[in-house]
Amino acid sequence: MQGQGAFVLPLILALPLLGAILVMCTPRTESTLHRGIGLTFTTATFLASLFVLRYYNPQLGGMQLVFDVEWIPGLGAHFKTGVDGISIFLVLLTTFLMPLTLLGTGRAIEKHVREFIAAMLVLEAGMLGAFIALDIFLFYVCWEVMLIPMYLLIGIWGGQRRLYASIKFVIYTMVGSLLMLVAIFYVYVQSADVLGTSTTDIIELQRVALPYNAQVWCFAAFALAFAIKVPLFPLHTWLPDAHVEAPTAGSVILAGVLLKFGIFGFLRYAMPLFPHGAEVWAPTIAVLSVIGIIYGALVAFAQDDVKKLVAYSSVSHLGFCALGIFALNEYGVSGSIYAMLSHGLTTGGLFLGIGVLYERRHTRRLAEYGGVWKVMPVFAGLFLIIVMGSAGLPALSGFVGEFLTLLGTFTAGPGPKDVAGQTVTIIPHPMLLGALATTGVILGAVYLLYMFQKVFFGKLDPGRNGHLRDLSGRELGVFVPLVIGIFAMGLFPRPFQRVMEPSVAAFVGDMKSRIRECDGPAHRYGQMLPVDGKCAPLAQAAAKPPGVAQAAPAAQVPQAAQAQGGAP
Amino acid sequence: MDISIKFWGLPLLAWIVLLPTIGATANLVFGRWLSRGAVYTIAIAAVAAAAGIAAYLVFGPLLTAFKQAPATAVIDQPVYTWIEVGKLKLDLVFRLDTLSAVMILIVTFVGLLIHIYSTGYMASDPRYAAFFGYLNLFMAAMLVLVLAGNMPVMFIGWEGVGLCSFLLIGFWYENESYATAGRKAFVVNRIGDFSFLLGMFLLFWATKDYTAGSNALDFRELAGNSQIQSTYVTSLWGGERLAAWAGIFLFIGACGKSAQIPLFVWLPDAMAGPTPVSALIHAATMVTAGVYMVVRLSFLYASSTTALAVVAAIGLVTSLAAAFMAFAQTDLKKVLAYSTVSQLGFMFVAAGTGNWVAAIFHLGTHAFFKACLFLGAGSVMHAMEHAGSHAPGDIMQMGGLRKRLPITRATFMVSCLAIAGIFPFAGFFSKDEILGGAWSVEPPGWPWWTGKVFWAGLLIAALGTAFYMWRLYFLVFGGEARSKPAGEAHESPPAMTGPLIVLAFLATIAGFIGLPHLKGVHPPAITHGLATWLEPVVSNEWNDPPPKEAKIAGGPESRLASDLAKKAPDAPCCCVPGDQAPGASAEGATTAKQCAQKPGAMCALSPTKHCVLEETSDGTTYLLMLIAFSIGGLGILLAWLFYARGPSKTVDRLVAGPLGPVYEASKHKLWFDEVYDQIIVRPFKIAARGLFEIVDRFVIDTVAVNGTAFVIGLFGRIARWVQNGQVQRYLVGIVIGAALVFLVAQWEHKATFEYEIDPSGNTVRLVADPGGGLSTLGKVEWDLDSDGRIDAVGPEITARRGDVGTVTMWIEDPISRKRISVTRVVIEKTPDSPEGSK
Amino acid sequence: MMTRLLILITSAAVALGAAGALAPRLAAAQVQLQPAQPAAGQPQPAQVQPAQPGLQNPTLQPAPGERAPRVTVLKRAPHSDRIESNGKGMALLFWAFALVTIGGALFVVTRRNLIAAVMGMVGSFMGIAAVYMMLYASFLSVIQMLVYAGAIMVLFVFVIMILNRPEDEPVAPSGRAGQILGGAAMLYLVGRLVMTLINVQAPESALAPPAPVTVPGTAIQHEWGSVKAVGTDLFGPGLFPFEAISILLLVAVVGAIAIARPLHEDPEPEGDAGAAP
Amino acid sequence: MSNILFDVGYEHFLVLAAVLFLIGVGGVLVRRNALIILMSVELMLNAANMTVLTFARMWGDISGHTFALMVIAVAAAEASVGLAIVVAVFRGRRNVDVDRLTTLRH
Repeated sequence: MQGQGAFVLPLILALPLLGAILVMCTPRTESTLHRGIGLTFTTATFLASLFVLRYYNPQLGGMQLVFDVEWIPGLGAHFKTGVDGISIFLVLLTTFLMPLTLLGTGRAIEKHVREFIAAMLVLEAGMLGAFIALDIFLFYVCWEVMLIPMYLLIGIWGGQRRLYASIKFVIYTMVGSLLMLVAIFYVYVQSADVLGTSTTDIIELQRVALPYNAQVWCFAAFALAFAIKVPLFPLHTWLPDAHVEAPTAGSVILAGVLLKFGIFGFLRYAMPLFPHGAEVWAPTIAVLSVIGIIYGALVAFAQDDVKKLVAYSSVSHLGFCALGIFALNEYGVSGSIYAMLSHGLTTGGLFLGIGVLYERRHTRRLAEYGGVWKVMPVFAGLFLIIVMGSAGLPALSGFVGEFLTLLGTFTAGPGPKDVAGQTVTIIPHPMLLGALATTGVILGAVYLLYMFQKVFFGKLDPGRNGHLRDLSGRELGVFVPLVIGIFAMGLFPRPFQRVMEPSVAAFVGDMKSRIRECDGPAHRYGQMLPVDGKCAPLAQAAAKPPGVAQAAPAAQVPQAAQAQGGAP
Repeated sequence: MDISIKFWGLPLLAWIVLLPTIGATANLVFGRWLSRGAVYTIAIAAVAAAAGIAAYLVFGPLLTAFKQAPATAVIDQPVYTWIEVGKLKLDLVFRLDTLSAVMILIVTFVGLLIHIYSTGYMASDPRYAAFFGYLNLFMAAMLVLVLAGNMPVMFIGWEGVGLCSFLLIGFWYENESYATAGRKAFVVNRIGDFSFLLGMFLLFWATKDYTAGSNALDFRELAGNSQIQSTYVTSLWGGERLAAWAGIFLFIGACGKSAQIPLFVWLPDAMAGPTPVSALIHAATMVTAGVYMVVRLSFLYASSTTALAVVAAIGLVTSLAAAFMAFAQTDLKKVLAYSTVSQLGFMFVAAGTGNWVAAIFHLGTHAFFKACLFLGAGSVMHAMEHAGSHAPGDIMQMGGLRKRLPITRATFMVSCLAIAGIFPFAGFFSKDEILGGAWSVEPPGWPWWTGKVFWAGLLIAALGTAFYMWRLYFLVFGGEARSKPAGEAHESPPAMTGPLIVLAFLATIAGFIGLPHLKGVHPPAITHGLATWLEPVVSNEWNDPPPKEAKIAGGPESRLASDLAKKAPDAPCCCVPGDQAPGASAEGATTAKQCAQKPGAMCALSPTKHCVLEETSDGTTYLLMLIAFSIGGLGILLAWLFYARGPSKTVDRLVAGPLGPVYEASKHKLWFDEVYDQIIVRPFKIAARGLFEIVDRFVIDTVAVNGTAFVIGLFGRIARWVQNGQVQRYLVGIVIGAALVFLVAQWEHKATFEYEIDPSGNTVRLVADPGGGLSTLGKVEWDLDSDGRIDAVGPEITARRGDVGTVTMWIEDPISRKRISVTRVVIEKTPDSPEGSK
Repeated sequence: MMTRLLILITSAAVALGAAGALAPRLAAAQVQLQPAQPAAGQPQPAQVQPAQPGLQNPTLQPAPGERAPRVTVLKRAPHSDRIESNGKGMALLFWAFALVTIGGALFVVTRRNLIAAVMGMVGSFMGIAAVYMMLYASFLSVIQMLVYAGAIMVLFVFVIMILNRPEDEPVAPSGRAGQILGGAAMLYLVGRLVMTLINVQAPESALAPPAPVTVPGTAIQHEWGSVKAVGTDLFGPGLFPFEAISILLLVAVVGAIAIARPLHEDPEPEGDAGAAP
Repeated sequence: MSNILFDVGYEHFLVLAAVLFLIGVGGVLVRRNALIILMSVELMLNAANMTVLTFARMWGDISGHTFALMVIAVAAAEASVGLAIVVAVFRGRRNVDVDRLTTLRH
């Protein structure tokens, strides 16, 4: 069935691809034309994506704008897309950042402009596809499609060590995603037992409750892929390299959108598919993300390369998001989504700003700068706002997300007057974790202000930085929308939250009930084996009758069946 | 009472905040194209308008409402819903009650004066517009902080003022140390904010299970809902109450903002900013936010004497330490900074002894005289600077300025008298209120002498205050000029002296709104104005759980003395005659039994503050006032002795001799910065660098990631030896592989058969199991009862249990026609067994 | 000298092959057969089979141990070409042709000189053809001679003529370990192969001389292995594979021409679309 | 008195085929000259043929002959194409040593 306004999602998926094809058809040297095409199509995509908001009905919640056609009949895979409160703003973030990125970094790329634009457009399509996919195979395909253009972006238009960085990026990501593929196949096969036919529709798959151990392992497989993307603490080392070597556009998209897939994957796939896996792994992930928050901030402070600094700040910031979703309450989840959006704007802005500096000075070393405020006051002002937004200053976008995630984590435990069992807590010592994570607020201020001071304050070296000219009109066109967005998100989060609310509440409620009731009546497949008394065995999971001692496996099955039939 | 007075669809309270914001935006965005005149017109107009609205709201609607019924004197104006997630509904709500009324009056008024002053002070600064933009922005943030109706909104202002102070301290950013000072201020404040957040989280955690909190973390909700209040007294950890932890966390936040030990270190450095900033932000308004917050949450602190004890103790220590540090400073503004810290300590002691009114009282008076002092200092430095001094702040180069700067000198002197607590200046009354409160406070659970200790400590601090302030005064204005600029300084323009005069005047008379409570004397109501004015806001009783025997559902509140007396005749009780509002004028602490004799008397289950205050007789009060006064005088006297004529030999001798170490300690502010640098800053930097180099670079990247890559590369090299592109080598591989396959297939397990005896029926199923290598079953023959004859044929047969004994199976290999025979004993055949006979 | 030896051997092999192929028939006409040892290359004293009264179904000797019944079978069912024989001579012939075959094969893989290798191959094929004849696959045997010993060999010879270039180092330098392992593996494999093959036991029916093949649906019968018999099967059930093979051959021919055709060296223009600004 | 020498049975043919096949494999394995390798392949094919024919005889099923025919045809095709390749290769690089055909390596 095609939901209302179903055409929008395929449209925003098709537009960038169309642009990519078109741009590849143009002669190689018309770089202005290429940039024009890129800008046009990304902007068109953004405008088209506004229709998503137009057609999405916040009251209803759930999946909307569903577009569903058969794709691979043999697999039963469908080309099924749709958005809910969780993904809708991520889609908008993607389409919003794209034109800005192209506008801001278009000039910085001189060689292979045509291929660059094409790569960016394909990348956008891949990202959008992965956000709106409602079919696990479609998701996986888009997930991999994202990988290639980013690899090219780093590998072709990157810095000196671009090969190392790009290979590292690809291998890191591949390792995760291949394990995920295995798990996907497992789920796909298992789903046959439950739903009769194997399906790849994630909405259907979410009704499949796998056996306890299977859930634990599958979640681990998915979680690895997503944890690498996030990135969680020990798996983060690809990020700084990738950021430092990538061109500005690459960094912006990488930090602005790509990292979000880690969290989004947890929300959309890993946790709903394997609630008990989530339950088992939550402590690990929560602790890792807290470590990541503090560690990322500390290490960021030690950097001299601005891009590296911001890259590590991403590790820290996304730690908040990862922590928030495992708090398993509305505050944490919706906060972490909000933090993702804000991080997309602020960190995107930071990278764009660094790009502006880099275009003028061709260095990213903090020591090279100082006193830039004097020559670029406008830029300094705008950059300060972005920095403050990233540091989580209230009334700017960063605060709302951080506040909610931390609040959610801190209050994940049962309150003093908690009705027994009302709260489902899957992270250990929520208050301690929350308090530790909150130190990230301090550290964030430390390294961000350190960077800001090193760049903009202090004596201006007229020889090196005296000639820097302030923002051009084009660059203003990039930063002003960002800053407006940052203010808007900080001052008026309510409209966003009203759209997210039903989906988030549904997600949290579903997770809670499934974790508490061991996938009870709400879910059809109850083969939930009791593991250390976590779950009560269900009717289907009746113990097998003991077969005859010498009976061979070949002979046992009918025997058991007949015994079951005989037993009243 | 919800007065919704709107202007252009926006509540008036919102306009109070919005106007400075607009001014700031205008100046920051378009400032470069505006003339100086336009700039300060915009800025001042914005603030003036805000002040006007504030004044109208306070003296108009609020006052009338207060006259009708004090409890309802609240203007509550939600603007829009800021955040709503689950049960967390945060309105952007501005609330004007009697407490915030006091604050906005102070903030807008002092702010206005300082804006005017700045037009003169910053006249020659290139970044004129930016300065006024920041000032306006600060005003807006501060007003948000004050008017906030719930904690997160307050937090907006809380951090906003931090940002502005960061910007204004580092206003002259080209000086690296100034910029660093700004950063230091912001980071230290952030440490406080971290704790503030934790406090907020804790409160939300405590209240999240009540649907009552329709507007979460709203001050009135937190204070009003009796259920919520009872959760404050539920013990959380280490036997302490929830209120204790929340209170302490929030107080650490206040420490950051209000520069209390251990987080006070940023304030002295903050003097790097322009003097008007120091006056406005770092003396009058922002630094008092902590005190304001504590008073705003009085209901919470009243629920935990532990939290109060912490607040009071920190306040006392800070006031003493800061006073001590102020002795040896030679920078004009530094001295004032430390005195600010010390005075804030006073306020916190007041708050910590449940003496909320006094805290706010002192906050107000301090705002006036300290702002006046700073502006005076600014005027002096301005003069020195224009006279060509390179270290305009160094008091050792001043002296004799009384002739050069008469107006400044006069106002400065008034303020010094005020801060020293000399009758009848404002400082006297407020400080005396604090001292008196400290003397007589006796919360449940504290030993009786605690209050006395605080009182004594404060006296010493007050002595110190008087001394160093007047040392300052004498060094600046007294004696003869000690440097050329000092001799040639000229009085500042009226734009600067005007505000000085106004502030000095206020510093003189402000004290009369809070005369002490005397039974005998009955001055007009205005003189107790502040106390009665704040009555409805601040908490009047210790929110203790009621005594065990008087356990009544619904938590702590006033009860009818008669029915309490039945339950617990000896329960401590603050007796209030029935005809008066509780706490208005109670008649001293007694027991429920005694109180029950009065008809319809109400009885708070524990002595309220007022009971305690009333206990002190007039005599005591007078005595306390006298002591405080004389202490101030003593301080001035000492200062006069030592510094009347500039730095004297005596001082040098003392400093060189016995007091040397003390002097050093004071000069280096007890080496706080050094210690912090050693135990926090440097370890932090080392940790950061170390983590990056060791964990990130080496452990994860080199060992884990590239290590894996290296190992895989090794396998690759091995594989390359085989995959050398030589056809024959691949063929060898094929051959070997095939050989292996056959080799494995050779270990075929013997052919056999499985059987299973059906427990229910009496049949036996026999299933042939051809050994490995035989793809399809050949002919299978069975001899069920070892008699050599073939009984059955087929791979799977079912036989009656009776005629099954030792079974032999022949299975034929389809390729090589060999017959393999397998024999197994299925059922023991004993000659006399029942089935044997069949 | 080498060449002379070669020619001698080759001719011997050819003669032998031809003789072997025709053996069953010629034997009836008392032709003297000259078995030889091709591998060694020296002609050997002929094991003369005087007055062979006729060969008759010599090779159907099932596994030892069940001899008795078979004799009777033989007595009962004489072969179609009514010639009495005790099968000894036929056995000798078999060994001879086996030797020719193996020897030729060894010649192929050991000679460094390509011509010698090809000649060995021809011999080997002749021997194979003869062996086919002994299996009563007369048609196949002829085909074998035509296609292999005729066409394919000529093809090889031509190619060799084109190249004629004796390779410098015949044996591939695969590692010592590789050689040993490979050798062992091969020996083991052939051992297994032999074991399996000789395990196979012919059904009783196979002990009888080959029954004539009846055309399905009719009563017409053709002699076993004759052109008619094979043809019936080929154009009956085997029709589709036959057609497929014909197409394959066509493709092969075209492909061979395409590949062997000399490459024309005309430089393709390096398409540089955007060279001109 | 049955002896392996005079009682020639099916086994003999089959073993002969096996040995032939083995020699073919050996040739492919050790020789470097593409022509020789091709010839060895032909040997292997013939060995297979011989087995097929033997079994056809053994089970009295004439279709084995058809099959052998097919194999011969395929062998012919394979030989022609293979030789063509050899010629082409030789034209390109004046030898047909399979070990030197390392263009596709790396």
